[in-house]
Order: sequence, then C-alpha cells, then structure tokens
Amino acid sequence: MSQDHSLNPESFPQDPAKATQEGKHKYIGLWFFLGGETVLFACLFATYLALHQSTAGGPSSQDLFGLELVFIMTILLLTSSLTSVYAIYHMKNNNFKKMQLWFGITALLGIAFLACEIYEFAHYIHEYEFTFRSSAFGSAFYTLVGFHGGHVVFGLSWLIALMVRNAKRGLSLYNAPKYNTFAIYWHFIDVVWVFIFTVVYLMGMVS
Amino acid sequence: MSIASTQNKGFGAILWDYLTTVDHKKIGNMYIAAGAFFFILGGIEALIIRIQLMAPENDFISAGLYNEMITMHGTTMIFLAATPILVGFMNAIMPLQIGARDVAFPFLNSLGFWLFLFGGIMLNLSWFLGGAPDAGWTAYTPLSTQSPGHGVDFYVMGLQLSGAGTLMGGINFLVTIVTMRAPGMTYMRMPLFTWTTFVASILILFAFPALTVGLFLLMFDRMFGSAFFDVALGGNSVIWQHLFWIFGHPEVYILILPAFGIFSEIFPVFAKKRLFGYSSMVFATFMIAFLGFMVWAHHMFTVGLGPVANAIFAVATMAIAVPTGIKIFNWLATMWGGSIRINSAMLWSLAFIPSFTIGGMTGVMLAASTADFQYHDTYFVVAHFHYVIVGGVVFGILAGLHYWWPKLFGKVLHEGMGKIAFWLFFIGFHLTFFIQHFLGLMGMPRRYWVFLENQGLDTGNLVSTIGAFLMALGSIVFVINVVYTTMKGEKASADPWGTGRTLEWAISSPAPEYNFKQLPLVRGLDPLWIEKMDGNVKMTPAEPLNDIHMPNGSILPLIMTIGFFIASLGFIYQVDSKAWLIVLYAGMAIALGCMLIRSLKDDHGFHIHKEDLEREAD
Amino acid sequence: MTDHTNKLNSFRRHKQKEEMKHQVITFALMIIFTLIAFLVVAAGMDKTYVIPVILTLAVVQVGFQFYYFMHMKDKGHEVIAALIYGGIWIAIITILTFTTIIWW
Amino acid sequence: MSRWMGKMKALIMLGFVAIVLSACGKENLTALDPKGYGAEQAMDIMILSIIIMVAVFIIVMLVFTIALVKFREKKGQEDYIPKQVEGNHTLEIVWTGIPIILVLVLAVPTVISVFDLADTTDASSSLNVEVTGNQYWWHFNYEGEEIQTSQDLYIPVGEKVYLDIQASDVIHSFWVPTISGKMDANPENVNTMYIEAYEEGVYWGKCAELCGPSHSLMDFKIVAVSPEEFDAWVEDMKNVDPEQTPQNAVATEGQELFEANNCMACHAIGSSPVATGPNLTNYANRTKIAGILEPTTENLVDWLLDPETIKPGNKMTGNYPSLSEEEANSIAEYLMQLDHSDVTPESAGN
Ligand code: HEA
Ligand code: HEA
Ligand code: HEC
Ligand code: CUA
Ligand SMILES: [Cu+2]
Repeated sequence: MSQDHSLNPESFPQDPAKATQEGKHKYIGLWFFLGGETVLFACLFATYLALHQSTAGGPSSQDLFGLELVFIMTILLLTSSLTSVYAIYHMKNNNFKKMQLWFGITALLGIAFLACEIYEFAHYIHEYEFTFRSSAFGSAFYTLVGFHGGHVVFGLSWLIALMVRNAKRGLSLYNAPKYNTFAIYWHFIDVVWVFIFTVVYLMGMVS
Repeated sequence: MSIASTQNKGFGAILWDYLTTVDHKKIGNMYIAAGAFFFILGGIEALIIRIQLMAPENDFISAGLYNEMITMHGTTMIFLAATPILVGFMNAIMPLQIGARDVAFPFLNSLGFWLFLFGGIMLNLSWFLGGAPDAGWTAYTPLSTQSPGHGVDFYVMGLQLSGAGTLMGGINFLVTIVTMRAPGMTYMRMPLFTWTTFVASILILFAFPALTVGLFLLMFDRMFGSAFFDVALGGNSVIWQHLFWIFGHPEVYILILPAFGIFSEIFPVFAKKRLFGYSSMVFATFMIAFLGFMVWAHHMFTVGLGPVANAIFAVATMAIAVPTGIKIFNWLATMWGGSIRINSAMLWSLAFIPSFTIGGMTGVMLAASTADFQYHDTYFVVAHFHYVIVGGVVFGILAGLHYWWPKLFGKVLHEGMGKIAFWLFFIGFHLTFFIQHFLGLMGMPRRYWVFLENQGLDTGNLVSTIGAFLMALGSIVFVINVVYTTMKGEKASADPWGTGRTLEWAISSPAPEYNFKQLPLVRGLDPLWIEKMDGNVKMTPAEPLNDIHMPNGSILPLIMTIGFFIASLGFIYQVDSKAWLIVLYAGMAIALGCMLIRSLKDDHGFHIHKEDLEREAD
Repeated sequence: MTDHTNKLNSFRRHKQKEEMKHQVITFALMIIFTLIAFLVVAAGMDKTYVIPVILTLAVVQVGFQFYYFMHMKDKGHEVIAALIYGGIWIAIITILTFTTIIWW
Repeated sequence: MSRWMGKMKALIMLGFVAIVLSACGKENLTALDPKGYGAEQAMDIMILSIIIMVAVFIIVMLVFTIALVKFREKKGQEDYIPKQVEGNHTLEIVWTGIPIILVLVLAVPTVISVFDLADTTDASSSLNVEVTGNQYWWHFNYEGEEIQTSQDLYIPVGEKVYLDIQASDVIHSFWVPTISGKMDANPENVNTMYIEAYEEGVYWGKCAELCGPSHSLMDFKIVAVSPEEFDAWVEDMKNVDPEQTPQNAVATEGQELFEANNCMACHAIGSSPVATGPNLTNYANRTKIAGILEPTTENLVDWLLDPETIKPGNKMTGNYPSLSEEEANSIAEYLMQLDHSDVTPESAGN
C-alpha cells in the first residue's frame, strides 16, 4: 500500500473521504460514536422530560420561551447543514477553494447560532433570574441545551482547526476524511437540535 | 524500529517504549497488568470486609471506613479489574483472531488505556486525600449528593475518566472487526471470542453514555449547585437509579459475554471438537445483549415503580435465561463426544459450568419480583452476583490467562501450580458465597457494617470469611506461578496446545509486532484447524510479501490524559477554593493542546521493509 | 481549480449534480416542516393535537438528515444503520420509562 | 475423576449443612418461616423457583458429569480426533423450548402476585400508618388517630395494615422479613404497601438500603397483638399525659432535666408531631433502646452519654448539652418510667 496521499485529477477517487483504509476507519468510527451520542442525548432528553415541570416555584417553560429566537436559531443551524453538504459536494469534485468557502460559511452560521444561544441564556438569567441552580427544571434545561451548545463549540473548533491547518496544503487523501467526518458530526448536531426545538421549546410552549 | 532492536534495551528505553506504544499487544498486556493490580487491591479490600464480618459486632474497622471499603471494593473490581482485564484480552487477542495487523485506531487505543489507568489512580487517590467514596458502588442519590468530603467527587471524576477510556476501546474494537478482517474471514467465520468482543463493544457503546450522563448530573449537583437530585428544588432521586442501571445492567453483560467468548475458545480446543451450534451461539450472544438493555429495572423492584413496570421487567429478565441456557447446553454438547484433556485452562472452564449455572439460577430467582422483595439488598443478592462474577467472569479471566499466556508472553504457565491455585480458589469461592444465600434469607441485609449478636448469623459469616482466605491463598499461588514462569518457564511454540484452531495460533508466541507477515487466507471457521486437517503446515497467504505499514508511537495520549487528570483535580477542589480553577484550566489547556497537536501534526506512520521481513526467520 | 473539476469524468459529475439536487430538495422540505411545526404552535392549537404533529415532523425531518445529508441510504452503510437504530431503540425505551414510571 | 465426584459430594454436603443452619435462623427474623401475607406470597414463589432451579441444575450436572467421565482423553489416544459435529437442530430446539416453558411457569404466578401485592383498593377501610425513615430511626404516625410512635410499630394481628412509606433525608428501605418483603422509603414520594401478620409476636425489622454509617443499626420492630389488645393500646396512646408526674425523686429530676436540656426540641412525648428525633412516648415498653440495645437503664445511660459510639453518624450526637453521669441517670430513670400502656411487647408473646 503506497502512502502517496496527494491528489491529481486522473487518480481522483470516487469518494476521497473513504479512499484510504484510515479514511474508512474514521468514517465508520465516527458513525459508531454517533450511535453512543444518541444514547447520551436520549438520557439528557429523558432527564429533561422527567424534570421539566419541577420548577420549584420559579419560572416555567411557558413563562420563558419565545418562538422568534428559536426559529432564527433553527434556520441558522439547518442552513449550516446545507452549506456543509455543498462543501462536501465540492470536495468530491476536487475543488478545494470552494470547499473551504462553503465550510467557512458553515462556521459563520454556527457562530451566529452560538451567539443567539448565549444571548438567550443571558436573557433568562437577567430578566427572569432563571439559572442552572433555580430549580430542577433549570438544571435540566441548561444541561440539555448546554450539552448541545458544547457540541457546537467543539464542532466549530474542529472545523476551524481543519480549515486553518489545510488552507495552504489543499485537499489530499489524508485530510479529506477529516473534513468528511466533521460534516457528518455537524449534521448530527443538527439532528439533536431538531429534537431540542421540538421537545424543549415547542412542546414547552404548548403544555 | 525493527524487531531485533526491541531486544537488549535499557530500562529507560523499555519504559519509554511502553509509555509511547500504540501496539495493541503491548497495550493489551498493560491493561491486563493494571487490571491484575487493581484486582489484588479489590481483593484486599474484600478481605478487610470479610475480617470485619468474621464475628458479630466486630469493630475491626469503623462504620464510615466500612462503607468506603465496600464502595471501593465494588467499584475497583468492576471498573478497574474485571472490565480492563477483559479489554486487555480483546486488545491482545481479537486482532490476531481476525488476521489483522493492529486495531483501527492505535492512537486512540493507547489514549483509552491511559484514561482508564489514570481514572483508577484518581479513584484510589481518594484514600489519601480525605476519604474514599462511601455511598456504595451504585452511589444512590441523595446519599451520594449529601456525602461529606470529596470521596464521591473522586468517584465521579475517576469513573468519568476511565469510562471515557472504555468507550474509546469499544468503538475501536467495533471498527476493527467491521473493517479489518483478513481475506475470507466473513462474519460467520469469526471465532466466538471475536464475536463476543464485538457484541460487548456494542454494549459499551450504548451503555457507557448513560453512566456518563448520570455522572455529569451527580457532578453538577455536587460541584456546581444544580438541583437534579435535590428534592427541595423539585429534583428526583430516582433518575440517578435509572441512569445508573441503564448502564449498570448492560455492564454485567459487558463482563460476562467476553468470558463466554473465552470459554467458547477453550472448550473446542481441549475437547478437540468443533464448537457445537456455532450459529446459535452467535445468535444467543446477540439475544443476551438485546434483552440485556431492557431489564435494568430489575434492580429497582422495591423502589415503588408500580406493578406494571415490575411485571414487565420481571418477565423480560427471566427471558435471558433462555439464550444463556442455549450457551450452556452448547458447551456441554461440545464436550460430548470429544476427547477432553484437562489442564489448568480447562479446569477453570469446567468449574465455570456448575458455578455460573448456580449464579444464573439465583438470578432468575431474583427476577421473580415478588420474591425479590425478600432478596433485594440482602446477602442473597451478594451471593448471586459473586457467583456469576467470580464463577463466570473471574474464572473466565483465569482460564483465558492460562490459555493465552503463551501467546501473550511466550511461556507456558506451570501446570502443577495452576492446579493448586485452582483448587484453593475454587473451594474457597464456594465456601465464601454459597452460605451467603442463606445469610440473606435469614435476614442479613447487605452493606451491613456489623450484624448483631444472637441473630443466628454468626456461623455463616465465619465460614464465609474462611472461604475468602482460601481464595486469597489461591490467588497468591497464582501470583507465584506467574513469577516462576516468567523466570523459568518453558518457551512456547506457536501452537503450544497442539490443538489450536484459530488464527492466533498460526503465528509465533509471542506474536511479532506486525502480527502477520502476510495476511492469511481464511477458508472457513477455525481456519488453522482446517489447514491442519488438510495437512498444511502453515496458513496460505492472501497477499505477496510486501512492506508493512505501521503506526508511529506517541507520548501524546499519556500527556493528554495527565491533562485531564489535573483538570479533574481542579474540578474537585474548586468547590473549596476558587484558586483551584487555575488548576482546572491548566489541565484543560494541556489536554486540549495535545489534541490540537495531534490534529495539526500529520502522522503517516512508518514501514517495515520487505527485506527486513525476509531476513527474519519464521 | 475548475479545470481540475472538468477532467473528472462526466458521468460522475452528473451523478453528483443529481445528488446535490436531491439534497437541496431535502433541505427545502426540512425548512417547510420546521415552518409548519412553528406555525402549529404559534396558532395555539390544542395540545393533544399539536404534540403528535410536531413530534412526527421532527422524526421525518431527522430521517431526511440521516438518509440524505448523512448518506445513510448509500451502499456500505448496513452495519452503521444497524448500530444507529440500536442507539435509537435504546433512546426510545429510555425516554419511555422516564416519561412513565418516574414520579413527579 | 474421583476428584470431581468428591467435589460434588462436598458441595452437596455444604448445601445440606447450610440448610440445617438456616433452621436455626433467628425466629421472626428469617424470611424462610413466613408469618405474614407478603412473606408468604414471596415464599410460594421462592419454593416454585427453587424446584425449577434444582431440576435444571441436576440436568446440567448430569450431562456435565457423564460427558466428563465418558469423553476424557484416553491414555495412548492423544492423537485421536473426534468427529467434528456442527450442531443438531432437534437438540437445539429442545434446549431452547424447555427453558421457555420453565420460565413461563415461573413468570405467570410472579406476575399475578405482583399485582396482588400492589392492590390497594381497600386502603380506605383499613388502618393506615405513615412510615418515615430517618437517619437512623423509624417514625410511625397512625393516620387519623393522633398517635405517633417510633421504632416499635404496633399492629393488630390478622388485619391488613396499609403503610405509606417515605423518607425524610436519604433513601431507606422498610423490611420485616418474616412478615413481608421490603419497600423503599424515598424522599420525594410515598410508597404504599400493606402488611398482614398471621401470628402475634415481635418481628424484627431492618433497614435495607445503604443510608450512611449506621445503616446496619437502623433496626425496628413490628409488635403484632390481638385486635382487642390493639384497640386497648390505641385508647392508651390517645390518652397519654405528657406531663404525668414521675414516681420518684430521681425521675422527677430527670423530667426537669429533660425539659431544661431542651430535649423536647427533637423528641416528643405524647402525640405532638415533632419528629426530628424518635417519639419517646411509652418508652418503658420499648423493645430496644435506639433500635438495637437491650432496654435497660444502664444501656439508656450509655446512649445518653455517648450516642456516637453506639450509632456512628447519628443525628443526636453533639446537638444537646453534654450530660453528667448523674444527669443521664436521672433522665434515664424518668424515661424508663414512661409506661403509658398495659399492652406491651410481652402481650405479643415475646
Ligand atoms: C457478570 C455479571 C452478572 C450476570 C451474568 C448476571 C446475570 C443475571 N442476573 Fe444479576 N446481578 C449482577 C451481576 C450479574 N448478573 C450484579 C453485580 C448484581 C447486583 C448489583 C448491585 O446491586 O450491586 C446483580 C443483581 C441482579 C438482580 C437484582 C437483585 C436485587 O438487587 O434485588 C437481578 C434481578 O432480577 C438479577 C438477575 C439476573 C439474571 C436473571 C441473570 C441472567 O443473565 C442469568 C442467566 C443464566 C442462567 C439462568 C443459567 C443458565 C441457564 C440454563 C441452564 C437454562 C435453563 C434455566 C432456566 C429455565 C431458569 N441480577
Ligand atoms: C468483579 C467484581 C467482584 C469480584 C471479583 C469480587 C470478589 C470478592 N468479593 Fe465482592 N463485591 C462486588 C464485586 C466483586 N467482588 C461488588 C460490585 C459489590 C457490591 C459493593 C457495594 O455494595 O456497593 C461487592 C460486595 C462484596 C461484599 C458485600 C459487602 C457488603 O454488602 O457489606 C462481600 C462480602 O463478603 C464481598 C466479598 C468478596 C470476596 C471475598 C471476593 C473474592 O473473590 C476476592 C478474591 C481475591 C482476593 C482475595 C485477592 C487476593 C490476592 C492477594 C491477597 C494477593 C496478595 C498479593 C501479593 C502478596 C503480591 N464483596
Ligand atoms: C438534634 C435533635 C436531638 C436532641 C436535641 C436530642 N435528641 Fe435524642 N435523639 C435524636 C435522634 C435523631 C435520635 C435517633 C438516633 C438514632 O437512632 O439514630 C435520638 C435518640 C434518642 C433516644 C433513643 C430513642 C429510641 O428510640 O430508643 C433517647 C432516649 C434520646 N434520644 C434522648 C434524648 C435526651 C434525653 C435528650 C436531651 C438531653 C435528647 N435526646 C436530645 C435527636 C435529638
Ligand atoms: Cu436506613 Cu439503611
Ligand atoms: Cu441486572
């Protein structure tokens, strides 16, 4: 097995992310990891659902949540999922510049999402004095949404490190799998958010 | 980095080699060694427990210390002894069995090991830093949230670290098995130990996140003032119990399935007969894993979940008897009609059958929830789980050690000492735990620092203590055997048993660092046996001799782990003084820095050249 | 860079275009689902009716993510899919128990 | 081979010895001699399951032993290669099917009795007692009766008594092996369970959930008396005079000390709902002191002087003024004279 990872158009493989043995490992490994993450978030959701009415006299979900911000955040994150798909599309076409561009947009959208979330938390804390320590509901809310936020932060750091690191080197069979696994991870963050906005925010507003 | 250079190195070089190694065999050996160390530690704690319970109202140790002792005994044995030793076997053996040159993620593999080791160190550090955790290995809230001092904090951080390590190991094995099987090694040709590694890894993947979440919640409550388990603020203590057991029950199958795998390797080899009902064995393994996730509330029958929940979980639990029974009978049928040779490895395997059957039976008795109202939290339960764990897992580990010792270390363990150790341990084991069934039924709850006089519990407890000391004697003989064999043992051939069936016996003992010079071509189940029966001396290679790509060693996993370790101390002590936040951040910086270096620095590995390989004798 | 792309064989380029089109459609559907979910809630309809609707929408949307964006529909994803479904199964029973047999 | 047989024999012997031992299990503590409804239900299931288990175990051991005897490697035939059998469908179906049937045989009665024991339909027409587990003692409040007791729970024989079990701090578990299986006392909800004692007697109770250092010392008793005696006891307990004048000077001094040292902050005499510490009404008739010591004045003095060595981590230690030996003596004398009822543990026959 030769270790020449650089790419040229003639030898450009069907799917550069899975062309090497290491690439395949990374890809499958990340997916399995997401299987575990599913259980992790399920436990957090379950805890939240068990405690979401334990407000101990403090503010409840109906008092707190508003539709507009959550909608904006949702659109931001969903769109960032699409932009990362574009990036991968360009990767498969061996177009490194465009790939970086679309991943850049993805990162920006992610940052915007995070900004909204920080604003939201600050708002709850200052306007409603609703904190992590207020009630079991508070603890469960910040933990669930915060864990998701933490995943976003981690994803962003990962992406930015990748982009900076490879800016001058271009695409290779060595780094293509890294970009690709990032993209899958990013979609998963989106998946979790879909359930957060549905279960935490939307359901929290109706019941 | 050729093979010859590993000989005749100074101590420093050898140490450095182990600190930086990413070789699955060395990591496997380190897992086993560390696990053995913790087993002795946990065993000494068990002896202290038994001394305390030797006589009624004994005060060998104080009440508080007793609670620390049982907590650390349970935690150490489960998380730091049994699990890691089995993970060690998976590491060292599974890649050989599927004809792979390493695991899929060698770097992650070493990170997983160091995380486990430092998690264990963290946990045991608590003895010296103001007291060990004292809320039981199950750490039920609110006892654990209210427990004073930092004991439970060490429990939380220690398990978090070692749990992360185990999770990495699990994913690693899964990817390895899915992608790295040798040509011809289809799923249904994989040896059962590989299968059970696969299924146990799935269990790890799905069970440990529940523990992770539980530990986070406990950590937040204890260190950051959240209210998950604080009843006054609407918290709910039963959430912890669910999270713990959603993890905890699959965990016991994480322990027993690899042990089943080991027995499934040993019985055919020493009965010289193919494993009976291979496909039903695989199927049963999956059934146990599947059902294992739907029974956790059988630990919570008395919590007050209501009759519907109790009934469902009771029936689901009993159902596990069926696939396990399939396995027991398949092993019996494997021996039936064979030509059974009894040596130490086989002795442990044979002893497993009655011992584990008793333990499984009492398990089914516990599953009958009405009766569990009586058994729960008594010595009956203690007897049950030591029968399955010691009689199943520990026997499995010891059988595996005797069986694979030549492959791991190149020497055959001394038979005579092996047998002495076996009989001492085996008799001691039944003496210790059989009587505990009755102690429980006679009204002795578990986790009792003392039992009172005149309650008819004296004789039973004394017998139990005597048994524990016999087990200790047996263990000591085993340790002597290991030392003796290391110094004087006979050198082992590639297939020291002569009847090896699987691929690990096709290569020299111990295995060379690249495992297979040429990947073997697998023509069926028990590939080596097939070649032997066809009169071939060696496996047919599936590829021409070529350069072998190897991963580079790295010190980063160790440093990264130390970073997390320091950060954990910061987490624990920032409650006392905010100055500790600096330690927290420093530790995090080290760990994240290592991650950054790892992702920024390309690591292409190196090659062992064809010429060097040719030069080596077979 | 574009000349590189041009040299890729046209069949592959075509297939990728096609796939991209599917993904854009997927995205559009996801946005629509999201909109519906938010609208249903904003309209203040009855809770017993709203909750199943928005949950279904979420599940379908996530299905799209997995199968189209994350390529779980592609060949070679059998083991992956099995494990993800395993995780989902455990997620379901966990959430089910936490919403039924935990008291408040 | 004989070694294996010897081992089996030893095992059976051991089991036999253990069973004999169990017969000497302390009366009214063992679960093996049920004298109450719950314990009896459990016993039925236990016996059924043990029969199944022993049968299965014998079969396994039979096959195991025969295989070992018949198919050992013979001397001189080390190279013999047995036939490599892949499997056998009929056999495999048999050993899947039979365990399924056995499991069903066990599952059905289990499910029936689970629902039976959880049936609380006649709670409103029965005696209801609120049970609270505390570190490390038990409190009983007879609902609707204005009776509060601690450590000793009086119940009428042959009647269903409903217990509403709860904890004030950490989780405990209420267990009286001879009468009924256990039920957890949780801090955030009430678990209801009923008990019914068949015979008069004093039954040992234990805390069965790790709750701190003195978890093993959190004993209590159920005193089951005849319904008539129980009614008399209820009458007596309702008419307790907390200010009752003691019989002698020492005790009178004890009473004063009891008040002066503010013991009342935690302990009530009479039906006052104070429950930071055990209710001391009718103390002269307690089966035990602090749940574990014989009810003698000396033991009580020991307790008052140094509760910590007796029950490590208890919540009384350090929370009251330290007493001189003499003071403790007086208080003990006083408490040991709190004889508020003629119905005593002795009336229950123990
Ligand atoms: C390796 C570990 C291991 C294994 C394999 C098992 C296996 C089983 N366990 Fe055990 N268990 C523990 C470790 C383990 N357990 C631990 C550590 C605890 C206590 C935790 C704590 O509280 O600290 C515990 C506690 C525990 C409880 C809770 C008790 C309580 O706290 O009240 C229950 C209740 O149902 C239970 C049941 C079972 C069952 C049904 C099996 C089954 O898998 C057994 C199946 C096997 C057989 C049945 C034998 C072979 C089968 C045949 C020969 C076929 C024919 C059989 C029949 C028809 C019956 N276990
Ligand atoms: C893998 C799991 C495992 C293993 C192997 C063991 C092994 C043993 N266990 Fe334990 N045990 C648990 C898991 C395990 N246990 C758990 C989970 C609990 C519950 C904890 C809780 O309640 O929270 C428990 C609880 C528990 C109790 C109940 C405590 C209580 O409830 O109050 C008891 C009491 O007898 C006990 C005893 C023993 C004994 C005698 C052994 C013996 O088999 C040990 C034998 C080993 C040795 C004796 C080592 C000897 C070696 C040496 C002495 C070598 C010396 C070395 C040199 C000189 C170099 N264990
Ligand atoms: C801070 C509250 C508190 C104060 C004040 C207090 N006690 Fe106690 N007492 C307790 C608690 C709690 C227990 C139960 C201890 C245990 O069993 O774990 C107890 C137990 C007892 C018992 C044993 C009860 C039994 O059930 O057998 C006696 C007797 C007793 N106290 C007497 C006294 C006297 C006399 C004083 C005053 C000098 C006093 N107590 C002051 C809390 C208190
Ligand atoms: Cu209360 Cu144990
Ligand atoms: Cu279990």
